[in-house]
Amino acid sequence: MTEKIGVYVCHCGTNIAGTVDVKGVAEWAAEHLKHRGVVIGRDYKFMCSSLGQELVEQDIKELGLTRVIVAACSPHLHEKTFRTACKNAGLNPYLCEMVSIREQVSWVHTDKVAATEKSKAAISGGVERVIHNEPLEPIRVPIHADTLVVGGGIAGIQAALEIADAGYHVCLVEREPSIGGHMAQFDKTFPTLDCAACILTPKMVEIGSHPNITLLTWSEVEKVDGYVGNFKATIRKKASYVNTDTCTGCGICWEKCPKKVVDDVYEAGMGIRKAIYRPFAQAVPKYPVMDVDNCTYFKNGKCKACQLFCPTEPNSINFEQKDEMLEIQAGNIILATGYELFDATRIPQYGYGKLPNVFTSLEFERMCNAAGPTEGKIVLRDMKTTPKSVIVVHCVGSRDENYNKYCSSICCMQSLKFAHLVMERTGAEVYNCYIDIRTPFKDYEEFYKRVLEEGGHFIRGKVAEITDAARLPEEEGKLIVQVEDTLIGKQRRIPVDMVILSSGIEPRHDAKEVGKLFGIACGASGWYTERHPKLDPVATMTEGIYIAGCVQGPKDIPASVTQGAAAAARVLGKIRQGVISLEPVRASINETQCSGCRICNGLCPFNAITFIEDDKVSSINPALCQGCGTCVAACPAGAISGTGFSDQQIMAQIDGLLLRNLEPVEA
Amino acid sequence: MTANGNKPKFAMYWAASCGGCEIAVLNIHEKILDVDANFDVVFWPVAMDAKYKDVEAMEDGSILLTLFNGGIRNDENEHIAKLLRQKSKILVAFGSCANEGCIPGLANLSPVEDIVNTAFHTVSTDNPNGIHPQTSYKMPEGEIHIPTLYPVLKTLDQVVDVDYYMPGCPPESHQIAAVIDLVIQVLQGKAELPPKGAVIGAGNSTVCDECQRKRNVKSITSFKRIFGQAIDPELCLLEQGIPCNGIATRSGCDARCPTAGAQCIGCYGPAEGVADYGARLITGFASVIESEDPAQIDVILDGIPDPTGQFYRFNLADSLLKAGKSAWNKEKV
Amino acid sequence: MTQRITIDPITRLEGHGKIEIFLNEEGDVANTYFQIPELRGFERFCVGRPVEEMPLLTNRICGVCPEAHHMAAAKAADAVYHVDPPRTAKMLRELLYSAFYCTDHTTHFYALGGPDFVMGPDAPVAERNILGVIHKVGLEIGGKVIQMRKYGHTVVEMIGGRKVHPCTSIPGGLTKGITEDQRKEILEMGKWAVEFGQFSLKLFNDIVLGNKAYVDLILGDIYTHKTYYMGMVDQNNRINFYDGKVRVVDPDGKEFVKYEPKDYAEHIAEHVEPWTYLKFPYLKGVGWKGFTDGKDSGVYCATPLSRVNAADGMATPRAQEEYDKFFKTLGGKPVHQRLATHWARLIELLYAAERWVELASDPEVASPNFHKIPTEKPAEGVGIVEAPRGTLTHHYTTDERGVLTKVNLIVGTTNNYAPISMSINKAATSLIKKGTVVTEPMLNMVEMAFRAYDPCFGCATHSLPGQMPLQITIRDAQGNPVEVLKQFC
Amino acid sequence: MTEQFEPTIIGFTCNWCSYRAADLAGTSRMKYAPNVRLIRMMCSGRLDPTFVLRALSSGADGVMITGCHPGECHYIEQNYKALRRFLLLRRVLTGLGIEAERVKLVWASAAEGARFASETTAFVEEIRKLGPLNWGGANGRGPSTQVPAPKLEEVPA
Repeated sequence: MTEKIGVYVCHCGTNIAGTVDVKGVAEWAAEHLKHRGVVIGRDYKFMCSSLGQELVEQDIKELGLTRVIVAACSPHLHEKTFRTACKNAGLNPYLCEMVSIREQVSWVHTDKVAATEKSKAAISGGVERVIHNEPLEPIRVPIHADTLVVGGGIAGIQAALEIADAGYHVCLVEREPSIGGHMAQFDKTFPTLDCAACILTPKMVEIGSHPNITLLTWSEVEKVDGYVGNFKATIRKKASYVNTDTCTGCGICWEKCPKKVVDDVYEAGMGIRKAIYRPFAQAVPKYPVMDVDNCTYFKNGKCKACQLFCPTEPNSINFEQKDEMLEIQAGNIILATGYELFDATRIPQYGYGKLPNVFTSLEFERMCNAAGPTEGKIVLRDMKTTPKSVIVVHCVGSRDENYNKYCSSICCMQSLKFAHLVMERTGAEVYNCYIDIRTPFKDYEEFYKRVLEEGGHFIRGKVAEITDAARLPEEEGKLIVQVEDTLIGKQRRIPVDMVILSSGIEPRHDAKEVGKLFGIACGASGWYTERHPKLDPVATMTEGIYIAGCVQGPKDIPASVTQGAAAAARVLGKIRQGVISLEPVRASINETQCSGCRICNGLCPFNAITFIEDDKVSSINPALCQGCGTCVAACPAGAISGTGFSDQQIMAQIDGLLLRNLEPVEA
Repeated sequence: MTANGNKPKFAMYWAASCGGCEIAVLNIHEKILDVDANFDVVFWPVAMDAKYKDVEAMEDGSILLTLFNGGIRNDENEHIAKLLRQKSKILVAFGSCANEGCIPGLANLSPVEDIVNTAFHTVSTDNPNGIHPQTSYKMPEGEIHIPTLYPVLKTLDQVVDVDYYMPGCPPESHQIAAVIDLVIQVLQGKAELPPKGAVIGAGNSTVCDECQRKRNVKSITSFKRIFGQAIDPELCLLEQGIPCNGIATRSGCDARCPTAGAQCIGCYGPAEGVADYGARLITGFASVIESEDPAQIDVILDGIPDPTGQFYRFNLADSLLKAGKSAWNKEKV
Repeated sequence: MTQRITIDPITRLEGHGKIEIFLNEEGDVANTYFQIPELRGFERFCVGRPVEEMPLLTNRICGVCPEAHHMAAAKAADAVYHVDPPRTAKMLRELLYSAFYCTDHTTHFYALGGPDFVMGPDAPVAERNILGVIHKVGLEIGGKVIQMRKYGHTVVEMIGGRKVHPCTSIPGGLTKGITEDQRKEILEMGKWAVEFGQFSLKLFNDIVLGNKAYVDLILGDIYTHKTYYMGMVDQNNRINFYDGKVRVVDPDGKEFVKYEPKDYAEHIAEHVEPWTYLKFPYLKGVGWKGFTDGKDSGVYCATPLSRVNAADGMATPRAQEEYDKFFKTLGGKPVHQRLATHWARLIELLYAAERWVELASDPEVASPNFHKIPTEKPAEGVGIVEAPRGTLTHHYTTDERGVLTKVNLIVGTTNNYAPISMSINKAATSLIKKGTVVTEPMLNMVEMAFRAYDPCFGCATHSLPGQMPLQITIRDAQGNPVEVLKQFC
Repeated sequence: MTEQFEPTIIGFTCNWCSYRAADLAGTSRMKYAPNVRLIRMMCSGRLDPTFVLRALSSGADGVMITGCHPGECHYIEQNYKALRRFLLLRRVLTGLGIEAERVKLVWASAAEGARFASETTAFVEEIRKLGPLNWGGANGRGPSTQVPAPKLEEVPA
């Protein structure tokens, strides 16, 4: 046994020592694992204290330790601490392993003897494993200074501006003809009620004109190759049939276009646009796009009105235009692809789609918007009658076992905003049917109070049904909302003119596919998974890919902006470093042993494994590999090995945990 | 094979084996004459008479090369394994049986009593009194004995120290010829012996390495039986749903079976450094299944009617578990 | 206190065996026991395996005649799936099998049985082997023997995929066919094999029949038993190794029974003795009367000699000539002298070679129609072929997935267990008298009796192998050892 | 026997979900049976059936494999690969006469400390009912040991 191993057992005050005979364990290790190379077994009050760390450092220097085992708390807390200590003492940090005897022993067991024995086994396992640890060096990759931001909503806009302002180039890709996202559809924003357009458009304009920003609207990312530091993204720029070099955005083309189309996207189906259109007045960029599915010319080869009337020279309408494929380099990627509104038709008992005067939140937003279909007038579907009574239904599709379990977090405030707007603009009676009112952030509770003072009615209860089937004369011609008022414990039928469904928000329908494209995972609810829910909310498991805004989970504008900026800050940090060090926990293929069977080829979600046709072997790109070890476990030829988690390490740990190492070696 | 003291001594012995290894050696054809020319064949049961007392009388380590084939099924097998180990400088575990137990190793799935019971109560057996063989039996003239069977079949290196491992059922003749050439070269000082414990006469990779069939990224929705449909002669068998063990089986046979349209059944054992052959196949086959739904995965797995046999056909005696529970419980006591 | 001689194990037979010879006060043989110390358990551990694996698994019963097990298993598997393979498939299988027969019979005659004759039973131990034969008859014969084995194995590999333990037979046929070029190549080798067969018979003529001592040895009584004889025959009652019905003739050479493979259990039963791991098959119709020959004893024989006795002739011209000469020389059918088995074996060798040429001459053997996909539900099936060492029966029962639930195997050599035991006893009794000093050659004579059957206990012990040192202890009446002779192998 | 049997169980956890679940069980001081000894891997996808066989042959009475819930794998979908291996491995163990229940697959997210604790205790009870496996056999041959070749001068030539 050539290794010299030091074993350090932490009391953690009484956290561990209260249940485990710490001293006994340390002595046991020194005595019974001597033949495995353990030269010293110490116990100490607080190993993580600087004195505790110095203990390790001293022994490395004086006893010439070649391996270190620290039995203490979870490695998630202090692995870095002790590996750094080893590094300081000149021992490769990866030759140090932690054994958790607090979270996994002292805190969860009461029987002292059992806990002590389990601690011994755990240390024995750690010792056997660490014998097989190899000294590792971090993998260093240079970082390309450009950044790709996907999604031009408020989160993406914020992120792009932060980075661009810092002097680095950003490519912002947006699926729709204009950036702005959902925020551009809103009228007022809670709780301050300032107009969304007024605060958003300046940022949009800035994006459009920023020297460090390449804006690609009407475009989608189709392929992502490479890895942190040097991603290569292939982007499809869809044909708009408008030459943006000459187009002035004067608007004559869509004035003249004879084809009217219901605008399901921007106007949420409430308004009309043309076959060639700019989604809204303040759109960035200002250029229109052609909707080929509805364009008369594309349908039956006649019309060309837009081209006919286009005043520019040369003519800006080009029916021959094709999709363009662009390839861009980027060191980091920020995903801010946002959310979709919950489809209220999925709850038939609420009658949306059947009962005309049931509206969704987005429809209502458009109605309130001065630039919207009703120029801001709140009216019934007939577009003229002003409602006298309105019910806002909360948690539509949220906090509901049948649809989404989670809270969409924005609906309470949105509903309060609706209530306020209705009362302000129509003086109608407004009822809020809620489960709980959640107003956690700055000035939100105050806004709730304000709506209460304005005379909004609040009924604590989940709406059971919305119908037009009248039972009483006063219900005739009205929408009747059936709800149990849980505060008074009574079923109520409330006849009203208008119902607003405060729909929740959901991940994009294609979130999973898009996630695969970028090599990141979705959680159970479909939102992208962050590296750590508390400590690392904007990073993902894939180095160099960050998430911001609602892609990570439901959140309102301030939170989205914060995340956009946070993601930008993380990216800027990387760019400034110039190179990034990656955990050297990676898989690699022994090419002489690889048979080229290609079993592993289909297993890597990060596309790190490629098959080299000429040599008939597979090979792993270490920068793409995330170190999950699936291919190592899968290789039928045993040709793939994993640094930091080798078969030898794990098999040895198994035997150690089972105390096989204490038995005499069999012949 | 005339006795000649000057030439290095060669021996070949079979324990629990089928004799295929000896035939494979005879199949080196003319090369057999090289053996005669370069070695003094002191002892080779299938091919020649020899005196046991001579072997016993030999100095320890005086046999240069012993090819030992067959598994260890009873005390005599073990006794002779130990004797030959003592007399031989180089002891080679020759062929699947000595290496990994081979097909007879499947006997480790059931306790010896079951084996005897079955054998002496088949449809054609006339055994009204349920007579079973006795290891010692009194005849009027005296007592006679037959050897006691071990609860499980063991591989050679489970009873003695083995210098080299030569896999295959049987080892391919061209590999045998190559190894004999090597030893002769070593004798002439033209080559070095590989490190002790090395696997000789085979490659380090797996059968796919030598298989000429076309291969793609694998993803299958059902496992098929070899006789149940037409087989594409060009395409990888596993991609066609045929459970071919080639992905996990050591190379060296020139992928004979897959080349002949039959799935590899794994006679060359695991690739270099693999601790458990069956585990490599379990993980390999599981990896190509195209489904994330447990119920559907189970339906697909039903396509492999005998997973244990499929994965441990040749290797059970050398696997981590070595035997079925019922047989192993007997072995422990 | 009786003396005991142990010959253990017998040399030059594939597999393992042990002979116990008890002498009485007078130093004469009191009794002999031929014990099989092994049992491998195939009938147990094949249960649970898919039936299509049997041609691969049962190969490993015997590496000397894996082709026989491969074929019997394939035929049984066909039967389990009620599938009749295409003509090409059957021809390919029989072609492979004929080539194998040539190799196997050659191996036995020149390497195992032959040396006894060529070198003589009293020749020095170290010379009684294949190389001894070569040194005596000349290197060029060694070359021929090697060539014959090479050709045989080449064909086996071309059709079976591998030299040893072929892998291509599956329910309904084979996994591959052969090309037209391969067919031509095989045909050429077949023609050479025919010449070799004739050459071997001539050699037997010159060395054995030309040597009065040997002829007397053959015709002498020592190795003679009047038993029943079994062999597979075609519709014309000519010998066929791959397919047909099993025919049994009585000690007078009259047909006793002729049965379909599926009916084997109605005619064959296996007797159990507590002192050996091997069972003793006998004719149900006659019954087990112990180790005795004659019409009233169900003991039968299944060897080359039995086959020529059980058949009315050979299906090929040259072999038929030799067949006639055989019975003429040895005084008509049936021939009971066991040593004649070596001669019969050479006649079979010639037949196999001729059959080889016949099959390889038919272009259909190279057609792509080598497999028929089974469609029936699997159930039960029996497959029988003539293994060089005797009729080989595989009997399988499966569940609806074709997974084995029951396996029964009656293997070539097993058929001959009783007669072999009898031959050994007889030989010992007539060779060891009044405490005659037991000499090596004499022990070898005992073994010759044994080797005539070319017993393969690799096969016989299908059911664990083992091995024992050979020890001959001769004790005087007081039981003090006067000599201890150890032989090994 | 009067004194109850205390099984020894090896548990495999993934770094991102189940190991954190174990940590959470700890920080929330949830009590569970002390019979399971954990090994941390990056992902349940790293689970090589060899590890399970090694654990059983080295004397473990049961093996608990844990990972992120399906669809929640931090490596996107690798836990499905663990699932497939697990399902096939169970069949093989059954074929060897080893109770399939001795190997269990448990999904536990980082937030499910309670689940981790209760599943562990439940599993320990299941194994206690099954009784000891007590294989404890010698382990198989690993990579060939690089011992120098026999000296040639000792070879009679």
